[in-house]
Amino acid sequence: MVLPDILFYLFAFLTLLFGALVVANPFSRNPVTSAMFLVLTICAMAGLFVLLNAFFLAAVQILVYAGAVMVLFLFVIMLLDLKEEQRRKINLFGIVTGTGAVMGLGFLLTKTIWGGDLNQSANPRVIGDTKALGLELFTKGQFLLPFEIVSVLLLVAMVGVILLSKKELK
Amino acid sequence: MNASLIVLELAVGLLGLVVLVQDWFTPAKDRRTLGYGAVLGVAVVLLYSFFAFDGTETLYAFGNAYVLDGLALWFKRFFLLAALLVLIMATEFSDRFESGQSEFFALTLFALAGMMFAASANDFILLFVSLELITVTFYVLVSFLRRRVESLEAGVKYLILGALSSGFLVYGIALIFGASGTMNFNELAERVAGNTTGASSKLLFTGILLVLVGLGFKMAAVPFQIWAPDVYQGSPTPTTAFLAVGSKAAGVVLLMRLLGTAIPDLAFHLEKLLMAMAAATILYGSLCAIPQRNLKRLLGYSSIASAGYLLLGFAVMNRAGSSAILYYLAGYLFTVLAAFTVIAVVVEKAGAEDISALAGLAQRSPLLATSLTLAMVSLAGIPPLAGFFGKFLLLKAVIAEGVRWHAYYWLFAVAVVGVLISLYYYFNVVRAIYWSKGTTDLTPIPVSLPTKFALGVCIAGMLWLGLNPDGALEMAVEAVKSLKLVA
Amino acid sequence: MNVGLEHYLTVSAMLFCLGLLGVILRRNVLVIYMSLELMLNAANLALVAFSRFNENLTGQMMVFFIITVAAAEVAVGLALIVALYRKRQSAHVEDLTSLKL
Amino acid sequence: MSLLSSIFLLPLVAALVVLCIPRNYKFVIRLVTLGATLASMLLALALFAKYNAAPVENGFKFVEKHAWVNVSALKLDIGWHLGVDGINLGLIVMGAIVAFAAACVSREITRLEKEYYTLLLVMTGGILGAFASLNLFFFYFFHELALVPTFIMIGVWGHGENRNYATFKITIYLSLGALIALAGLIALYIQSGANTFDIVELTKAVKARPLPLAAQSLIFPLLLFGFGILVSLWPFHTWAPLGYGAAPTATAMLHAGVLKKFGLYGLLRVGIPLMPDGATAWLEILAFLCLGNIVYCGLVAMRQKDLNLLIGNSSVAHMGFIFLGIASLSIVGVTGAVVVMVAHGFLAALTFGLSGALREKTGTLEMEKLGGLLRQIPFLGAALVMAMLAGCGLPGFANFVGEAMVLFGSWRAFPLVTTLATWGALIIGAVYMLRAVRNILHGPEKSEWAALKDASAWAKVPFVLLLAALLLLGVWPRLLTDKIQPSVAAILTMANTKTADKAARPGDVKKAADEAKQRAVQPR
Amino acid sequence: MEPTLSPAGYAALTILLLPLAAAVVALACPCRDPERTANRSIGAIALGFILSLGLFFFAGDKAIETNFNWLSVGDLKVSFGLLLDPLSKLMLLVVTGVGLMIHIYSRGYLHGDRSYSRYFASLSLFTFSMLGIVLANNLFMMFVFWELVGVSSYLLIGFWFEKNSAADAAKKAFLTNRVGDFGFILGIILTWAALGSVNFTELASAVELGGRLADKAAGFSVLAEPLGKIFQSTNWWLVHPNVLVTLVGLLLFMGAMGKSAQFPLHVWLPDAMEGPTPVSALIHAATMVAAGVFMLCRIFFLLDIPGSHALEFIAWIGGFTALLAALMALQQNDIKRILAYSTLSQLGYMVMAVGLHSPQSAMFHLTTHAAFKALLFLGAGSVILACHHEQNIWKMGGLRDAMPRTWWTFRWGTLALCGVWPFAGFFSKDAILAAALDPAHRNIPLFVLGVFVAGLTTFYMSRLVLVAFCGNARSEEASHAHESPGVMTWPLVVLAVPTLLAGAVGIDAYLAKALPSEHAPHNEGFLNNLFAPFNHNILAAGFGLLAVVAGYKLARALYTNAGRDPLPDKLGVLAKMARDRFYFDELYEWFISVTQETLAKVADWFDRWIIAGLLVRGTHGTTELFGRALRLVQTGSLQTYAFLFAAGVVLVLAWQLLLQSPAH
Repeated sequence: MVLPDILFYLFAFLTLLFGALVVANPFSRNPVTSAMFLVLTICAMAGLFVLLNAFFLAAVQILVYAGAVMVLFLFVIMLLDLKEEQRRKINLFGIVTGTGAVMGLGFLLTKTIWGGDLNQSANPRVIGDTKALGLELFTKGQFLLPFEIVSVLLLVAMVGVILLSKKELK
Repeated sequence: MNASLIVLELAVGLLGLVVLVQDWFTPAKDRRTLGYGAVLGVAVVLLYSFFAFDGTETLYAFGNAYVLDGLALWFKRFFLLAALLVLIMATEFSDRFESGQSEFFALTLFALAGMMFAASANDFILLFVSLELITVTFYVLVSFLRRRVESLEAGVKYLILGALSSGFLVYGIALIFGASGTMNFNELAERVAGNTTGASSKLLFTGILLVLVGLGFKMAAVPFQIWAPDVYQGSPTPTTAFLAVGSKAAGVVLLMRLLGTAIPDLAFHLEKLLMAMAAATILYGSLCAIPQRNLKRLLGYSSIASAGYLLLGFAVMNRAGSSAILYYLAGYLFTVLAAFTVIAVVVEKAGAEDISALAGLAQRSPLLATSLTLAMVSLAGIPPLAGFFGKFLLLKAVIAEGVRWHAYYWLFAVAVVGVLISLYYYFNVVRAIYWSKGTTDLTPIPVSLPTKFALGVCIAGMLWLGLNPDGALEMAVEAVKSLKLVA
Repeated sequence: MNVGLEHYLTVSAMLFCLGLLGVILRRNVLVIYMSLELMLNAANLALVAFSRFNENLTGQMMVFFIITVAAAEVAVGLALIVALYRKRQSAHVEDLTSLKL
Repeated sequence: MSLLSSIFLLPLVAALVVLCIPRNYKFVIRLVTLGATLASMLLALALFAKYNAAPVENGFKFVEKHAWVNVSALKLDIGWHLGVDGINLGLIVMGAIVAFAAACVSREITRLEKEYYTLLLVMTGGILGAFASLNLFFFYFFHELALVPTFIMIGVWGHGENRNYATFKITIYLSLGALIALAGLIALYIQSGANTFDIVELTKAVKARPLPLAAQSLIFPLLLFGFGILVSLWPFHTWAPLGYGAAPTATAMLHAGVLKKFGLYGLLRVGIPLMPDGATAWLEILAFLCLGNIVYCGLVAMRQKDLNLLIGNSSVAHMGFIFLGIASLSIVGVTGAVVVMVAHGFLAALTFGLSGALREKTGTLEMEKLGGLLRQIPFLGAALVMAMLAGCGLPGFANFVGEAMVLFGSWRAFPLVTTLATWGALIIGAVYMLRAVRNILHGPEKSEWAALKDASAWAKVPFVLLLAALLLLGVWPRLLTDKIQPSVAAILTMANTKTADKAARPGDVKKAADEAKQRAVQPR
Repeated sequence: MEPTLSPAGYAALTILLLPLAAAVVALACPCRDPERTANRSIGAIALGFILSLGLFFFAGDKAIETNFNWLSVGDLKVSFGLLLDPLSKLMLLVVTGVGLMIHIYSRGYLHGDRSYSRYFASLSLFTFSMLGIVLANNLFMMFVFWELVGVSSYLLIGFWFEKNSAADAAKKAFLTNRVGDFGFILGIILTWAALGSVNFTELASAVELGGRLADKAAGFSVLAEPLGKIFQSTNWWLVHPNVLVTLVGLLLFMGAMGKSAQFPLHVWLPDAMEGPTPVSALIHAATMVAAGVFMLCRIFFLLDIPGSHALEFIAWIGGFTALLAALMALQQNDIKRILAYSTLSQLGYMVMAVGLHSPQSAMFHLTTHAAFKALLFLGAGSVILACHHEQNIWKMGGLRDAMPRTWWTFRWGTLALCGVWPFAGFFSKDAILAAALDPAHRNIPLFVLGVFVAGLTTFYMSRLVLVAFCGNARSEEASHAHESPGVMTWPLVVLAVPTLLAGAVGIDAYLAKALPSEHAPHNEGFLNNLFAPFNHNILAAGFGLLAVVAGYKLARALYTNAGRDPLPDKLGVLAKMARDRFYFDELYEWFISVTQETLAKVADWFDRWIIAGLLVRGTHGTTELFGRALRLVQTGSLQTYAFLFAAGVVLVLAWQLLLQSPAH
């Protein structure tokens, strides 16, 4: 077993562990902890990205997600200063059925994945570094348009956020 | 790469920006003018679209990510017209937005741009991005009335479920990409046909199904319809209207592209699934609407049912079926917008959204009464209105398939049951209009000129599509030519 | 055994399911929203893995867009949640049932 | 715009005109309606006068054809095609007359007149259009166009506490029937291979290449039951008495009188000739369902306490004769059936009109409450007596001719059914009709009705008109039969039965006698 | 076919249409002065009478037929046709003659009634329909007028519709007749189906054509196949030609049963007396009830087909009716009812005569009976009017002096009815009795029955006369009774003439020209005719007279100056049963209520609860239930929504990936 594989297992394990902790944390039900673990998940995933030679994305992952997005989350949590989520009655039926459904999905996905007809080139050597992605983005036409649209999307988001959160005028 | 093709979208986007900017320079009292300005702008774009393109040949741009063919053009015009009417409605409605009227117009325009891009999407990335543009805009539009908690609640529900669906969508795209190694519809089609995908069909299929989930959510098709009633009820009426027409149509066009361009050779595998979904959707929408008293919610359920009828066309998925889809959509546009325009006015007056708010409408405003009656009759699929011919085409397509496979007769039977049930609640509305229990106030409702215009357009459209279907049907047939369909 | 595409996909699938589980089970809107982010990330992982093993960067470009869109979405979503919280003083989904039936 | 199309386009145009008249000019609105219906009635009579039974190609006269929808890519070709032959001629004329009568009796409406008259005119136009069109699409189109006003009128201007239920029941029932029939028509369009809704084209296509048996046995039942529901074929009949009981007078007249015949007309025009093999299997069953109408509904009518329900059930019962005549596939029977269609149109309009007038005057149709009215309202009373007698098949009225022909024609095919039908016609019918006369008009005068006024001169017009029509056709049936017979013969040749009855002519006596001899020879 | 109208045809048409015109005019423009309506009707029928006289004497004996094509579809060819042969000419005479008298009489009887013109309108309508029956040349037309007669009788019985009894009687009469017509129309249909025509002449020739074959009944074996359908077999005994021809005969006879009130459809006639007395005289004594007999004579050739056993049945029905009615008459106290029952039993005679292969004697009796029974009824009417609508004979008495003219004519009528030589009734009744003894079809039991009924007739008529006219007045009204006005009495006088003479003028001989009969009686001049019965068949005549004498003696012994009816004490329960008409009405009431009414109840219940209730409302309810149930899914809880969404996704994936066959 070579190093990358070990690293893969390590990061994969961490990702899933932290992910699980985001969703269901046995020790604390405080959203803050969930947020923190989400940050950790993202970092672990960044590791996986690196293993997949997606260096730029790994960076973006850390910067944008762990950096910007999660800060935003935490900021909101603080703003609303959500208390420890007091235990409400857990509806067991919901949990069982929900988990059942998810199990089903997982089963189907894994079944598909291990369906054994994935095509993967023997010795992949795609390097997703900034230069390559930059070239992709700005030379291949097919990404230009989405890029522009995303800018509109961001504008919409800005307008929306302002509208939704500006003080109500009486 | 001829970027000039996106001129229509650009125009709309710029219009949005102009409205936003102009907002600074216009005092609050005459913000309405911005709305009318936007209406005018859209109208101009709509007209221009007829001069600029004829959609006979298929044009590509941005590395085949963007296609401009008959279908795209048809839907662009469809969206433009819808937005036009919705904007009129919104302008009339805008006193309810104590702030940010012009933002509402601008956002509507951006959503419109998103829809128009979606109509031309020929690539999963563009599909995703334009869909997200639509969705995110609608998050805002749905929750626009911050005063009303219902509006916000609807917004959150739409947000969570929308995000969930786009999660599935994205994962589906990922799987498709993984299976085929491309994001482009045409290449995907080639690879499927040439079977150079390493035959990773299972992966591909799962991906397609997950994309279907995302689009089904937009169309409000069972089992992804669950959000529709709440959101329709909660959001401001113009938004509901745009949601019912635009966002549904966006889902439709993308699904058409997916089945007709991206995987024409695999589409037939989805036949049974689509049939089942159609049947379930029709029944769900119709049955749930029976006991419904809230007008907007009622229309929410009815729009689910309509999604079911559209799915009939997808299940058939031949030229007859798909052109029928377009025809039905066209009729649906006028019908639903007429209904929502009336409801917007009535609800504003009565303050209640209950059917009983319509009591005595016949005396209060004959125009509104007539329009709503016609809308209901058309939705019920009764001559001489658009809804009839649309349903007729769809059902005809279904029965025609029945010759090949008898299951289609059962599908037809289900559709008939749906129609019957729908008659029940549509006529409930009509009765409410004409049957005033006397105690209701019969003060006449004033109808502003633009609203009259909008209603006029809707009624004209309904009658035109119902009485003289020839031209419109030809257009629809032309539009679907660009899809790979069995004749 | 040798780590291949399957393994990455499995991880992403499991992550996806975890996210979904969170969406279904948690009651706090914020946490639900985070779980949604998890799902998106799972998709990202899958895409990156595919683009690595398919020898083309399109997947990564997709991820690039997804992240951007997700950021925008999160911004709007959080604003919405805040607005709602202002009205309801609660971020619990049970409290969001004025629209039903 | 030629004669035929103007007959039904006139009311539709008038509907638009009414829509534009301000709602407080009630007199003008009424005037326009009366004018339009009167005009189309006169036009229809002119049509009747100009029609001659001389044979023409395809058997249709006054033909009008325009292209409407023609999309080659979808092989969709729907054309505007009108024409009359002996069968729909009578129906159109009857419909126009009834429409005028219905417009006359609409004085009872006192709220939302504008909407009411608009709907009435649309309904009229739809009905007449349906009978005039030779293209199945428009055939269906106009029928639906006429149905919607029916529903709305019952719902908005109807009577009685269970009006709403009645409205929805009739709506759902009729739409169900229409949709099933539509399925059949579309299937016919597709399976005939002709890709057309044009009856003439279809006929040609089927003559050239009959439909495959499988298709026939699929489509015919669809048409039979689809149309059957529209005609309140037993056991799909319960909507009729309820609906008519609740409907405003004019609506009941128009629907029970005219629109109801749509299904029978369709069955006769499409089902029988185009799908003979499919039909053969079902006609036996149909014949027995007829008993459900004639006998069963007759018995039900006996028990009714409300005049409208009684009339409603009786009109359901009369449908049975038409079905029986059609099922017999004999020229006498089918011609008789068509005669009954026309006659019953007048009769139903007359009875519902009279009951409406009665309710307008007394405010009730409970037969116990009424009684001894013949003195106070001699005209209405006499008219009602005549209507009732016509209803139980009294010679001199058109119904007798038709029903007698049906019985004569169908005896050979269905002896048992015909015998029972005769019982229903002569006795059950008489029982409830006379019971109604006895309870409402005869008997000691009651104080509460002492002040009742008879119908005014104007109010008499529609009833006189309808009675005159009934009597004329009853005394001189050849007015109709000579026109009907050739068309029916054409249809029956397609239904590949002998157009002449198998019932023996004197010539057959020898053959029969020989058979008898043989039977005498063989030991029994 | 274009009608070729001979002068006779024109005349017949005129006779037929005049009353119709009168009726239509009366209804269309009810003029202020009702007298004018009356005059119109009287004028119409008077003209008709004159024309019929002309036809009778100058038209010759050849049958004249006139056809207007009325309806011709396929091979159902019905013509509006008039047939003038001795039979119809005689009947014309009877109808118009008696009718005329009664029209005139009515003017007096109904003077001042508030629906005077309605009365005459209906009367004219009746005359029209009756003449239609007489003149019809085919079964279909006959049925048409048959029904019209029925309805006009309905209108006239219910003339005083405010009286519940009258209204009910009218309804009962119409419905009972309808039962007969049911058989009649079926008979017509079968005849048409068998012989391919409804025209009498063509039918006759068709039967003849059959006659050249082995059995005439063969024509009817074409009915075997469809009838076989009913019984699921074609060589069942029922489809044997003889059975079929009998069946057809009996079905046609059912019509006569209804109109001529033969047992078991006799119940309506007594109630029909609720109508005005002239109506009873015209319709329910002289003409309409005779229509059945007339019809039987018309279609005699259909009943007479060898192999048919219809006639035997008919004879027995007639005889039984005669006896039954006579017995009922014994204990009636209402003067009109007595006459009604006597009418029944006389009709029984006529039908019996037909059954005994002697239609001409039936027609003979019909003719004479028309005269004297009309006379009797009119007389009764005048009595009733004199006693201020008192109809109970026990409240009368001593009228002979009060109203001499009525008394004389009434007595003549009675004598004729009893069959006293030389009154008309004697000859016709004798002819019937003789037919019973006719060697060709001798039927001793019926002969005995006939004689016995003759005795009974004499008995109850004598009872009537003795109680009502003789003795002394038993009530105020009776004591103050006085003669009726001339407009009422003169008709009595006029009718008295044929009552006396009609027997011997050779009507039977005249009829023999039209009707098939073995040894045709021929006219040897009035005087010979007077004694013809005795030297032609002394047995019949003798027994007939004996019966009369016996009956009279008995009545005389019992009822001279009797204060009350002694018979009940003597006969006990039999008398009571006779008075209560042997409980037939009650029986029918019960029967109908257990059959038809029950069926109706069941059907109504089924309609209300099973079809409209269980099925329709059930479906409606379940649908709505589904709606409400399904709606509960929309809990509004985001979590549920998310779960359902996910579940949906899983469902779709599972369906497609596991159930459907994966792509290639």
